[in-house]
Amino acid sequence: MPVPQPESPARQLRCCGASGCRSAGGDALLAALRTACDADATEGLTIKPVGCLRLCGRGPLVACDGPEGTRLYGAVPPERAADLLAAAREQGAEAGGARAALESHRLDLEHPFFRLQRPVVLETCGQVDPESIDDALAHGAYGQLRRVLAELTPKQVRDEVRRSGLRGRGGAGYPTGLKWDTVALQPPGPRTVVCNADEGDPGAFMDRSVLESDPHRLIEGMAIAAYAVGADRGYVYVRAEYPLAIERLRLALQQARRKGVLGRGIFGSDFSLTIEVRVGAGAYVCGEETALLLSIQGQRGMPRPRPPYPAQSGLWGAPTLINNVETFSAVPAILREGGDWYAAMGTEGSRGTKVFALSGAVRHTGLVEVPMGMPLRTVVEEMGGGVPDGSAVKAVQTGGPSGGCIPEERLDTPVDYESLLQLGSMMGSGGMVVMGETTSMPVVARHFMRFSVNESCGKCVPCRAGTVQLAELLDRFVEHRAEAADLERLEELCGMVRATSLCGLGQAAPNPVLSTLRWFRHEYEAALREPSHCEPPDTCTVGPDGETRGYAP
Amino acid sequence: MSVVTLRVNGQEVAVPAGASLLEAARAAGVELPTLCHLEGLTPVGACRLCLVAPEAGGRLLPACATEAAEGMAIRTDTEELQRYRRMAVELFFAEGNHVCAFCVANGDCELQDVAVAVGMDHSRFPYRYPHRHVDASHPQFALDHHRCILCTRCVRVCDEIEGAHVWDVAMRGSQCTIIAGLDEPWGDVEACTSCGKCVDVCPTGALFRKEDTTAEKHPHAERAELLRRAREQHQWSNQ
Amino acid sequence: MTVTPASAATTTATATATTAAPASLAQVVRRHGARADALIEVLHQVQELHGYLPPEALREVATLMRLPLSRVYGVASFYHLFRLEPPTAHRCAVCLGTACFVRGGAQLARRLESRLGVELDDPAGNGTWAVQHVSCLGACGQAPVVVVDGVLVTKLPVDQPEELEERLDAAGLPRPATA
Amino acid sequence: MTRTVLIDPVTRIEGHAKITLHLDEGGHLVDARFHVVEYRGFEKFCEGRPFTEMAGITARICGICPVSHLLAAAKTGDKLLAVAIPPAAARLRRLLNLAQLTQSHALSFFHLSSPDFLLGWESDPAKRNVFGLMAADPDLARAGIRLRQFGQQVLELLGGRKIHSAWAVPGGVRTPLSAEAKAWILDRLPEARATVRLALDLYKRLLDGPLQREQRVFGDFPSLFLGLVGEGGRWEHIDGTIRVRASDGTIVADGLSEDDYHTFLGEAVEPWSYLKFPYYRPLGYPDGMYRVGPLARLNVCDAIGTPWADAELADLRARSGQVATSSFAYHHARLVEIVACLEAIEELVNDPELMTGRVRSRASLNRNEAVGVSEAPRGTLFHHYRVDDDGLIQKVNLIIATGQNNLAMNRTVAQIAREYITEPVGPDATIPEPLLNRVEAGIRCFDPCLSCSTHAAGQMPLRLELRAADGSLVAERCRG
Repeated sequence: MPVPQPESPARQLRCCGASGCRSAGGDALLAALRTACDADATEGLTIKPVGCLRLCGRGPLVACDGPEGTRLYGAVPPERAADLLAAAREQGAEAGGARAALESHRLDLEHPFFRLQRPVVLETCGQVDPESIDDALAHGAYGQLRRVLAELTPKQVRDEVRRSGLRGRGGAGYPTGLKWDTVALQPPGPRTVVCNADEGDPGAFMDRSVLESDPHRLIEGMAIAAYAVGADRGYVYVRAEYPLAIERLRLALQQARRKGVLGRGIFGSDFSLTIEVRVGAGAYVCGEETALLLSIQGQRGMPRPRPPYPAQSGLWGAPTLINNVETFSAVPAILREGGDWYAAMGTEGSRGTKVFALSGAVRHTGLVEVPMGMPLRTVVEEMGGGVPDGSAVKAVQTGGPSGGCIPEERLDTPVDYESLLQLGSMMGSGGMVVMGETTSMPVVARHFMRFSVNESCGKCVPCRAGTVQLAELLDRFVEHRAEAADLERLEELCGMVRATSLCGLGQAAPNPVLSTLRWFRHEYEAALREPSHCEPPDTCTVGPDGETRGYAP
Repeated sequence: MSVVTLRVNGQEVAVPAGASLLEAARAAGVELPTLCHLEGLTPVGACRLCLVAPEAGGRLLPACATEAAEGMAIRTDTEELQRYRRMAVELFFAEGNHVCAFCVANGDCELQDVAVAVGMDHSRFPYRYPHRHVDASHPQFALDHHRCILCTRCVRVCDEIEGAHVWDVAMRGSQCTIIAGLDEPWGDVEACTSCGKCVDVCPTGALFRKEDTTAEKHPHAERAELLRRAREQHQWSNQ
Repeated sequence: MTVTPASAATTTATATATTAAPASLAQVVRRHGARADALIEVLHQVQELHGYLPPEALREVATLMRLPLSRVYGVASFYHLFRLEPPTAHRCAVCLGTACFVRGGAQLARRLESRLGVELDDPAGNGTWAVQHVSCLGACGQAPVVVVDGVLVTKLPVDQPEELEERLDAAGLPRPATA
Repeated sequence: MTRTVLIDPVTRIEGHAKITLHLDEGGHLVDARFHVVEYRGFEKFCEGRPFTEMAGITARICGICPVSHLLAAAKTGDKLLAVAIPPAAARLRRLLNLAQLTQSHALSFFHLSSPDFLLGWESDPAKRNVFGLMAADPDLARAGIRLRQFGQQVLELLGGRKIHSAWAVPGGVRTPLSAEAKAWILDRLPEARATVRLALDLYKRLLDGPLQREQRVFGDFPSLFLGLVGEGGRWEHIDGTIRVRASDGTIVADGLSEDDYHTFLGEAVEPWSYLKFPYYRPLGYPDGMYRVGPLARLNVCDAIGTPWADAELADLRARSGQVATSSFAYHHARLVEIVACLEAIEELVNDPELMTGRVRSRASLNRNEAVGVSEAPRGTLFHHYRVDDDGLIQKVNLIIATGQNNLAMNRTVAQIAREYITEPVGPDATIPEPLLNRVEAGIRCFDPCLSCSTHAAGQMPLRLELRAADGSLVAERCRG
């Protein structure tokens, strides 16, 4: 793995301090470890808070490094702190005993979940202390920015990115190099770079992990992008639901400014850049780029028609480059290893690696970064270990509320932009939610539709009123009071909302319905009202799943 | 002035650079239905009625908010577009409480006209009968939220022409509502100059003069453009 | 040894500026130079000051920032994390993201409703407690999750009622008074 | 440009009529109930609406007497504005109501009721309608249709449309009468007069002949009568004050103002009907039963004030006394009122004040509560609104004619049933067609304001049920 490793201390305990593990008791464990460590004053053993160690479902995670290799422990209660310390020490009877005692917490690093990963974006995630720029620098952070500023022209940078074949990781998969060129080639004037960290798709937490685990990588990627397109101002728009990510990002920016990595004349060049954090306030639609820009400008996040694209006219009318966290974070590695190196991974149309957040009815939940084109089945069944009770996977939902459900029989499909689109789903930002056999597809479709109802900005009528009608139609299916005509109406309205909505939210809102209709149509047909069952629609309120009311307005 | 040429329904038209597809369509003698759009106000592309289909394929474009480009070819009236327009009008009717029979704008209502134009006489989607209210706190005017289609013409005319910015949109999604001030009674908002432009440009009976009763509203939507031209170009044509 | 202070517990509350909390609304606005684009940031901080966004505060923000009142209210009401009503003393958020949903988030929400005697997303709740839904907390690996007064509670055993109730007890959620 | 009215949830408030006859243990008829299952949600619906809209809204409540609601609403609106309407407007409103009374009475008599009289009670129900009448007496049928058209045409000349116009507004009316319209009216009046003369002659012949039993059993009982009277106790339909007269001719109350209606009218509610049961409060419920409508207006007034109408009124009183107590006399009263209307129309159209000056007084809201009254074709109509300071409706109470006649209609049905059913009624009893038909006709005397009663060319969708003492259904018969 081409990761520059700093002079590794002989022995260290890396404790995951990302929100997943924290909520599972990571803080208490870290405190216990420190207390125990201070008490017996172990020499040569470092306790290091780091970012995400991937297998979030088994948190809190602790990696135990030593010359004999790394052992990973999961779900460690604070009472086991002393054992961990002992196990981290050199070989010996005591260490042996402690290791034996911890055996039930040990996680197999040779398991496909870890073995099949190909970290690029996450290469130092879990290695580096997210709150220390010195540690980041020791892991090579800002090395590429320094080199780029000294050695490459903006055009050379863009060429390298274009050569890598990197496509936007936010969901739509627009070629990154092309976007950078578009911004760079606008008439002279100010430009802005914006990082979209408004990761709102339910089931997606890749960007949060990067922000919490390795914020300097993102800053470096943004700085390189700013240089490449001629911007001197940058914004990171983070959703407010990620307080830890915001805190660490702000700290990292402060440290970067202090170190002169941001500011005027960076690394002695004449390139200057300021980056500000803008915090959202709970609006999924702000992940849409035009809405995001308005939100940065302190307004309601209501998308506007494109063209003109933000690359032509964005923040305050100036050309604006918008990429998401993962896209920017892939940039330093691409410049370090070269675009060709990156392009060698993945498939013809989808180069490189992609980070996925694996969750739902799956044994191993957490973050995986794999080369594009890996079959979905490998991700879900081999890496994820399938459904916990051993039953069959029914479907995998990708792309969040804009995506769709891919049925079990199509799990051999390679994960890339085009294949997922062909199946009626989409890559989206990388959430992958596994569904077991008990999951009802009309219920899932309604779940997403209610989400869209809730998150629609209300500007255009197909999305504002169409999603409400779609949710109501889906209610009829879930509650077994639909008629055959409702199925027709459902499909027709889905088509209309998809074709006529103003922005991606509305355009994609019907996708969960259309994809479940495509693969699980029989479930909708089975939900049609029995002919004998013809009381007035309003009297039937309780559905077979007992779920009668939702959270939609 | 540079000119772009494009094709509308197969017919070649030339329009000044910077013109919208809506203007191009009009130059070709094609009238597209519109509700949110109004000459003189910034286009928002919200009502989706003026969507047109590029012959080259790709997403439908709101004609009001899309600049005409050289060599472009668009269709304005495909069977699909007609179907979508009809459904959009159905959705408008189903989401509010539009009772033409005693509406102040009956007979002079753009929503009604559009419904007639697209051939919509009832909504196939259930009427939602939302609970809304009427704000009649202003001494001269009133706002009936039941009839509001959220076109935001009032918001824009007040902001862009009058400069008072009394109105804005609050909440989101199906909860969206036009508000005055801090969601206060209109009559309590001191910023209002009582100029009545919002009433003039409202396409439905949502904003009206209080003395008007059923079918007595006769709006003057053209005022936005006339005023803008007067202000920006010092040309007056509304003598 | 790298040591950092343990940062604030995971919350769904709005993120705060790294600088010390300002004492007054005027200070908040001044800090942002009354720039119109800082409105959302200002509202976050006003909410921190008051616990919600009272109308008088919104009026003051508008005056100080020279923004139309309706614009300020429009923005405040657009974003779901801004509260326009005083919050209840205790709050609970249930995640209905996809992963939580697949693992019983909706049942969990119903359980909370009946346990606390509230309606989901009714900001008034039962007077003391209110339960709202959130779309995704990004804690999908620990699904299903709830946040009780800012503390994330994870992996709730929805299919084991007794254990679930105990976990909810431990999280500080009151049981209904027995009739 | 004519426009299509697109969406109209308000019109969906019609219902079918249902009548139940209740027996005691011994099989004797004890009660009859006329159920109105028509939803009266519009009073609720009006809440929160601007009062200026009430004319338009209430005109949509009922497809039969929109003009009456329009006038009552406009009059209530005048009071909320606290304006005096211009003299021309007052005359134009009168003209409107006269035309409305004419067309409505013509419809009731020619289209709905005369087939029973002329074709016979036992004739084929499928042909016992205006089409059957057309076949049997084409001249009369055509004349009747044209008389109704005359009234409708005047409405259209004034209001712009036959029905559902909102021409009368708080403060007056919207537009004056054109000279062409005036000429048209004057031109058509003679034909209208001829038609009503024809009808009166024919009807009086029938009264003296085959309709004697009906006069006796179709709701002949003592009750109070209520209606507006003008100056000097003259017949009135839009202005004036309220008078209540008993069957014996005594004037029970006079000079009452609609503003105080709650002091003399009570409204009872029965669980089996959406229709309220107004009663004359001093006598209590149900003893305060009173009748409104054409017969009541003639019964309460001292004179009509125009020569031919006064002559006809004298003839009516010669047949049934100072106060006619049989509900069957409503038919006769309608014809007399048409005469009164035609004469009044002629007077008004020739009144120079009709064509002069302004027709609308402008003002903003000056009061928060008002009651307006007008005489609808089927009786006195009260509108009562309370509005907030912005003019939005807080509360509406409407007292409609059919409601006021409710108690009398039940009495009428019971009387008819007793006449045509053999008591005691056994458990296997059936409802014969003639009974259904007579009951229907009994109801029709009142020309009740149910949307359904004009549908299907005179065929009222009706269900008649016979119920035993324990409430169980003995027999039923449906039509429509």
